[in-house]
Amino acid sequence: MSALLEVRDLRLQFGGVKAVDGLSFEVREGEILAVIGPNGAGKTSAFNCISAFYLPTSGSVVFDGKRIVREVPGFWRALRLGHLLQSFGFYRVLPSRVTKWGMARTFQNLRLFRELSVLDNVKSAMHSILREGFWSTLLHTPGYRRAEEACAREARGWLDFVGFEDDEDLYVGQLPYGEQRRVEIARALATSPKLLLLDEPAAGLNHNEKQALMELIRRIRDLGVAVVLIEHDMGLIMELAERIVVLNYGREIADGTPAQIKADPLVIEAYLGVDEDEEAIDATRLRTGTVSADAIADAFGASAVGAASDGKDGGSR
Amino acid sequence: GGGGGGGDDGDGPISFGMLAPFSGSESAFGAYMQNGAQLAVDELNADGGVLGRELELVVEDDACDATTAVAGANKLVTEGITASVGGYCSGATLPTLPIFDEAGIPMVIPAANSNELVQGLPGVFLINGTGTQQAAAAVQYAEEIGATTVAAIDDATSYSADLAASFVEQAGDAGLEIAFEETVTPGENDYSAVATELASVQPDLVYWTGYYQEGGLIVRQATDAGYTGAFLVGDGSVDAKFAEIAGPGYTDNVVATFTQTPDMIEGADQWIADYSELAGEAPGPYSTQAYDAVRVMAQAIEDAGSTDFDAVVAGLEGLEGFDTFAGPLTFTDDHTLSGGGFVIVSIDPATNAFVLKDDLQG
Amino acid sequence: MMQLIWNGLIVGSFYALVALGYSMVYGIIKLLNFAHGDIYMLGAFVGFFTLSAFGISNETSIPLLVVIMLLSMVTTGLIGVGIERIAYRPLRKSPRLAVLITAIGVSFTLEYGVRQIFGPNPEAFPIRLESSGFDFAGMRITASQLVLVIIAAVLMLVLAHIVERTREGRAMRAIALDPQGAQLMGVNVNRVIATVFFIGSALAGAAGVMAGAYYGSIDFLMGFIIGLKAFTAAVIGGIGNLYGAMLGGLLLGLLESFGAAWFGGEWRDVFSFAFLILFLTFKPTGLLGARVVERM
Amino acid sequence: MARDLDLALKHAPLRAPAPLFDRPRPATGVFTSQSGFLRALGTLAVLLLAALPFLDASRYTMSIATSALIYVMLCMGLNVVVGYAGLLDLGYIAFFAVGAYVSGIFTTVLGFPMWLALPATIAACIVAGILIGAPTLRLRSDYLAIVTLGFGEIIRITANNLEITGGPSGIHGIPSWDFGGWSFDDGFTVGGLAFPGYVVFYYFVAAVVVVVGVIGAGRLAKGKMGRAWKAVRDDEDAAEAMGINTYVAKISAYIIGAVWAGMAGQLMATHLSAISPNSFQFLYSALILMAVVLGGMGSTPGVIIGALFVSLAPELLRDFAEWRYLIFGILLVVVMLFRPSGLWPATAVLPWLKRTRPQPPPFTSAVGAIDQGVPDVEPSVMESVDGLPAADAEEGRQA
Amino acid sequence: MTALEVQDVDVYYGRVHALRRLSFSVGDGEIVCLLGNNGAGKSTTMNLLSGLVRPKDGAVRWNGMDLATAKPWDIVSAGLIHVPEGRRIFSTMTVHENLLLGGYAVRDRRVVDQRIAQVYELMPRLAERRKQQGGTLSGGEQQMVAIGRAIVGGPKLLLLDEPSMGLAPLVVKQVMEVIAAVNAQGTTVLLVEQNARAALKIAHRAYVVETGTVTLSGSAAELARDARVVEAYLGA
Ligand SMILES: Nc1ncnc2c1ncn2[C@@H]1O[C@H](COP(=O)(O)OP(=O)(O)OP(=O)(O)O)[C@@H](O)[C@H]1O
Ligand SMILES: Nc1ncnc2c1ncn2[C@@H]1O[C@H](COP(=O)(O)OP(=O)(O)OP(=O)(O)O)[C@@H](O)[C@H]1O
Ligand SMILES: CC(C)C[C@H](N)C(=O)O
Ligand SMILES: [Mg+2]
Ligand SMILES: [Mg+2]
Repeated sequence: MSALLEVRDLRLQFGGVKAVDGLSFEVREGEILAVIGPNGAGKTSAFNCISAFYLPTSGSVVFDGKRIVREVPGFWRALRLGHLLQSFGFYRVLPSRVTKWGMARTFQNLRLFRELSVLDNVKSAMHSILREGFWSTLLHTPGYRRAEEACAREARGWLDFVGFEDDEDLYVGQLPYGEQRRVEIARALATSPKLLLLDEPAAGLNHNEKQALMELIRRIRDLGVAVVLIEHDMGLIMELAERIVVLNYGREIADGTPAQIKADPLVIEAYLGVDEDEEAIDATRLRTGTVSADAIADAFGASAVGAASDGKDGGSR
Repeated sequence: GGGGGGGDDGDGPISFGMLAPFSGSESAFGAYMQNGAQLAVDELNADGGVLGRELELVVEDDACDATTAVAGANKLVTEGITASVGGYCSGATLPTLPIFDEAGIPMVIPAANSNELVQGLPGVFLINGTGTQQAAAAVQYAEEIGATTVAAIDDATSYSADLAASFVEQAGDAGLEIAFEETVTPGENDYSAVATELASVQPDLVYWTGYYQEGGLIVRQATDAGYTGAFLVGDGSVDAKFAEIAGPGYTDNVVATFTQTPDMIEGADQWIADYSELAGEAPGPYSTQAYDAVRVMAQAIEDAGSTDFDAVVAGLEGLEGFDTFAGPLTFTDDHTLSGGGFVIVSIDPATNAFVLKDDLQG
Repeated sequence: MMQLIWNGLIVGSFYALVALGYSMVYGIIKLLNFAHGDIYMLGAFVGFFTLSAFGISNETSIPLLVVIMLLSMVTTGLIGVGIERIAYRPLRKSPRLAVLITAIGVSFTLEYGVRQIFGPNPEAFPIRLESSGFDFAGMRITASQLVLVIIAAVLMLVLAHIVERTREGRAMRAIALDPQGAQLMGVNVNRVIATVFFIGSALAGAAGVMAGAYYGSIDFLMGFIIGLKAFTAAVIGGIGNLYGAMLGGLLLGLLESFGAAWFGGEWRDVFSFAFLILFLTFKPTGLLGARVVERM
Repeated sequence: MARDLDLALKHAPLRAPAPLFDRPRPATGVFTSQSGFLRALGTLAVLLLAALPFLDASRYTMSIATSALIYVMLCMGLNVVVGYAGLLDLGYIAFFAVGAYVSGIFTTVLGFPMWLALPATIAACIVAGILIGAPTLRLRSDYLAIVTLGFGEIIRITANNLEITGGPSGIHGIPSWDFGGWSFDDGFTVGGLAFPGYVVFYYFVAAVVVVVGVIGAGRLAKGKMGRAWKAVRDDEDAAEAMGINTYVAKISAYIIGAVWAGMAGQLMATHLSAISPNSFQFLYSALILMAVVLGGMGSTPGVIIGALFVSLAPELLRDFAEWRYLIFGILLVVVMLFRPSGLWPATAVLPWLKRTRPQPPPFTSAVGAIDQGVPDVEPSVMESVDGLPAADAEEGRQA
Repeated sequence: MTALEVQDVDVYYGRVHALRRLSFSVGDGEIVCLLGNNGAGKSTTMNLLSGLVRPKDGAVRWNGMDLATAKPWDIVSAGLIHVPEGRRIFSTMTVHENLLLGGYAVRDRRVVDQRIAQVYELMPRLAERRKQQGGTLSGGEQQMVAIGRAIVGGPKLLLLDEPSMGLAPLVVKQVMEVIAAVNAQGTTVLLVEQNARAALKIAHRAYVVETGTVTLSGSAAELARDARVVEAYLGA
């Protein structure tokens, strides 16, 4: 299979913080790829660059044969006007354009249109594929009616597809969190994507809901859509992902099948920690006060940074 | 135009309508005008009314705004007024002209005096001198005091800009040098920009054509900045508040172009007393003009012997030397005052009131 | 030239004083408080009322001015708190524009309320600052201007320090970002917001009295234009940022001074607004406005 | 079916699977559905509008009715910008001014007939919409507010200072529509019924334009473009991610708003026959915004009510003379305190159609099991676990 | 000894009946965990305790304080600190300022500084980012700030709403350990978690909340073995 998305040497820097630091990976058509990594590893930032919300410092992103990252001519860069021009929409691809090309995404914190109904949320995503002009809307021509009807049917189709069974006329704010997650995925699908990026779709879901989510993601893949998801729930990822890319410090540190990743010492050290069952949280010991604050300091010292490498030996280990 | 013939049914009171600002930035003048007009109405009624019928005054707010004025004018027409004796802001008065014209209602406009109002409509009469006439008085005064360079400052309102433009044009014709023309934004407090300019250019005379509030501030700030020439201000600035705002000692070389007012006329004390009794306060700017407007209109109806539009217009055109505060009144062909009746007034430091200084006759 | 700068700075300090309160209130509850300019007007009228009640007129004493100013500040401060309590607090959870409209309603009420009490005519302010001037570095400076600038600068710097550097100031900023979150930190939101209204309104009241004493005339609509100017100044500076509001006020004063000199008084506002629009086009968050980075 | 889709949708790689189950057709009756009720209400309003001159054709009534209609038009336009697209505009009156001045200049200075001024007005408003839209694209909320405010002031001051706009006294003698030898001013007689001059007649013209404007804005808001506006309003980034070019959406909202205001301006110029810069002060921008918010942003009936309130309240309070703005101000505060999201909010549901949101169905297997097994939970509580307690079920969802 | 007592509480959001006669209690020094589906009312319960929402009826008492009527800021001053769902970091303030705000209710500035130092020690990642704007932190980093902020407040009763959401597995474990340690030093903890497996490991007792009411309760160990809980919340 050919690569649908190709990320080469992507870099994104905020002041001194290198959020993404030379990231390269590719996504093939119709696969489920998981991106994992410690907190702050740059996963969300990478997503934002790929979907054109952030302007990367350098690197290239090619989606379906089209370049997403544009170069600002050296002349403007020399004048230090590059970013200004880009913020006006020159020399850059807008996220809406990327969506039109067939890449859809969800957000780490839900970003639904809170004052629109569920159905309108999904319909709004069909913006770029709907044939509906100014005059036909104004005059309510047959073409307009046909388009609106098709739009509603498609939207309902997607709502059914994600298993939304509630009232489509409710405002999304009235829905429980889990339902909102579903609507967000339906909305992303309604843009008619070839590639779907999901940022922590299972966060805040309970076990059963996660099962349903996995099932849904597989069905999306079966439609021929490639799915890339960021997740911290290893159970879900091991079961679902066909391939896993592991990030740390904005760079790829591993790439392989779930089984390979699970066994990768680098990944264990940076991200997973020693296997769960082996090293259960020893609550009793903590509760009885046998663990000192120092030990906890050590625990957090080795935290998100994944920096067991900074020398300290986990006190609880 | 013309036609119609008012909403008059022949008996019952004759009602005069008056549009004036009661809200918005010009709202101070509404009450002055209303009370002046009411005084005239009361006096006329005491003398037996007009054509034997009682006179009544209907007042509407125009907020100095076109939309509100049009609604108000339509309301007056609907209420069946015989004649209009209102109009303070030119901008708000302009769109009411066709309404009254079409309804066949003659107008005597007491205050509004932009040249734009002089459109040749048959029923429109202005009893305040127009900008052109007032500017002529100003130029005449400038020549009298031997000024060679003059400046004009206006506040960007219709009346003020009009007056300033007329002044500049006539001063130019008279061979005076125009040092500069400046416009300020009314309602602000800081006029140091013009003050500084006045101080550095030092024209012999500067003509302020706006209202007293800004006028007082400009005089003060310009004096502080070091301007030493003469201040001439237009009739919009003639108010005792002018001197209060400028502060004591700042009004020594301030004079104004103005029409006569009761306190300048001998024997007007009684009028002032009557007014104060009715209104509970002293008369203000345009109280007298409103008073006169009612009397002029009543006289014309009396002369015409009917309230018919054409007859009243003829009556107005036929007035000759009718006695008003501004002197004897006769309308010109374009329905403005023949002389304008402008005089030069200066400020009495004891009372802050404007008193006659020069009647420009000699 | 120097004179233009000095004139601009004087006007600018008035703008800055009013803009500061504007920016504070905006900063904390995201309200474009259209009634703020009218508080400035109220301040002037409170001073006028008190002085007239004692039969004072044409006074020139600076200590008396300071006393009256403090009195006005307390009064307008309390009025500001009252307005917040009655008209804004019940709407704290409502759409932002609802409060904006209420503010316009409050503005009408204050303006026309004062008009009913004091009448529509401008009044001469009973205290006048001495305005003899001296020349310095090509500028004509009057003593009253110096007094004005000093009072304004002291008030502003003290205030900005409080808000930007202290615990209470942090609480204010926290409320601005997330009132509920701030409550969870133990911040008494009602009290802090009331404090902000008190300080902001007191500043506006002070500015009103100073304007009365400096210019000499007050009227019931005097707050309108300065309200707009203060809003503009607050935005130029980066709305919500107090040093920004001060800078913005001064900058706007200068812009107007130069605009009037270069293009004539009638084009002055066009010049300053055009500058503002261009400026914001390139720097969308104003001079010192925080760049809000929104994460996806 | 598939062909239908192809006609309706552009090429898209992915089509939704057919809906899994058929949904009940939404109700359409007058009292059983929101939209049916609104439509009936709208029809009633139009009938009332048509009947008004037969009830009271006095100049005053017609004049304030015409002004009120023009306000409705203006507010519908601003509603597109503020209510739908969520762009705070404090200088909206500028577009009104552009419309009024362009038609004024075209007819008086250049001597064209009024109907020729219409395309010019629209063109000018489109340009103005783009001009104000372009620099504001990147700005958010309150920075936008000041830029629009500035733009409004620039337009007014410019009109005040230019020769061609008549300076401070403005333009007067603006004609009404005329075709060949016949003008609206001449009035009209049908079947013995005389429509006296432009007062009554012009009211009809305004009514027709406004009805078209209201319906048009409502339709645009329901279509693709309207959804895009609302999406941008709710969350700009998410809207981008949905393939909506937010720049285009915002500019189009400005343009539509500008054109609506421009047409209102033309109506106003003809209605008043004179325009001056004084009528385009900031205060009026605030008043129109007030109408929109007071009525209910994004809600057509609400905005109409708001427009009528703001334009008629000062007229109805005329008799209070000097007190009227004081009363108006207090009224504003009181109304907002009692109806913070407007008199008729966009999210309003007719009281008899209200339904409570059903509780999420209990988590099937687990809850069933726990039901039987936990002794220390009281029976009354168990009921609520099972489903809705009696009281709520009553108000529960209707089919 | 029960420190916190919730009795027959009803909470409505407009017409939505979110809590239905909810009752539970937390003893001094305990870690009590609330489990439940999305929308079950767990966050509502937390907000109820910290004074952000008010009950329609029922009683909420904590060490003699009536939480049903107390103001949120008084509740915080008394030592009940709530780490809300979704972290609620003050986005344009720096990490350090966020932590300072955590100590807003603590009068003694030295105590605050000391505790902040402790937090930096606990989570060096935050020390690295002390000058970064809170809003630009990654999800996990924000969660650390949220917890750190609570610690600076010196809680007697700590409410944690889904603290592990969005955290990497390694960090989840460490957060749980911190919670246990904070508890060991005498702080009572009420914990809401979707990661039931981890939560039940450190909790003493737990309640299952469904559609606004408690449907199951018991010791953590008991519940962890309960077939129904396993099926719904733990996974086989
Ligand atoms: N706008 C910004 N300014 C400064 N730093 C930023 C900004 N956005 C992100 N960062 C930093 O970049 C790094 C990567 O952040 P990112 O959100 O991509 O992490 P992540 O992998 O998604 O983490 P998590 O799993 O916690 O969501 C973080 O350290 C974050 O603090
Ligand atoms: N502000 C609100 N307005 C209306 N309904 C609300 C509001 N907040 C919560 N609800 C409703 O109250 C119920 C309980 O919500 P709550 O947030 O307490 O659930 P939760 O158990 O915390 O769920 P989650 O696991 O999704 O966080 C839900 O049905 C929710 O839809
Ligand atoms: C001096 C005033 C009577 C002038 C008036 N405001 C006008 O516009 O004509
Ligand atoms: Mg992330
Ligand atoms: Mg929750």
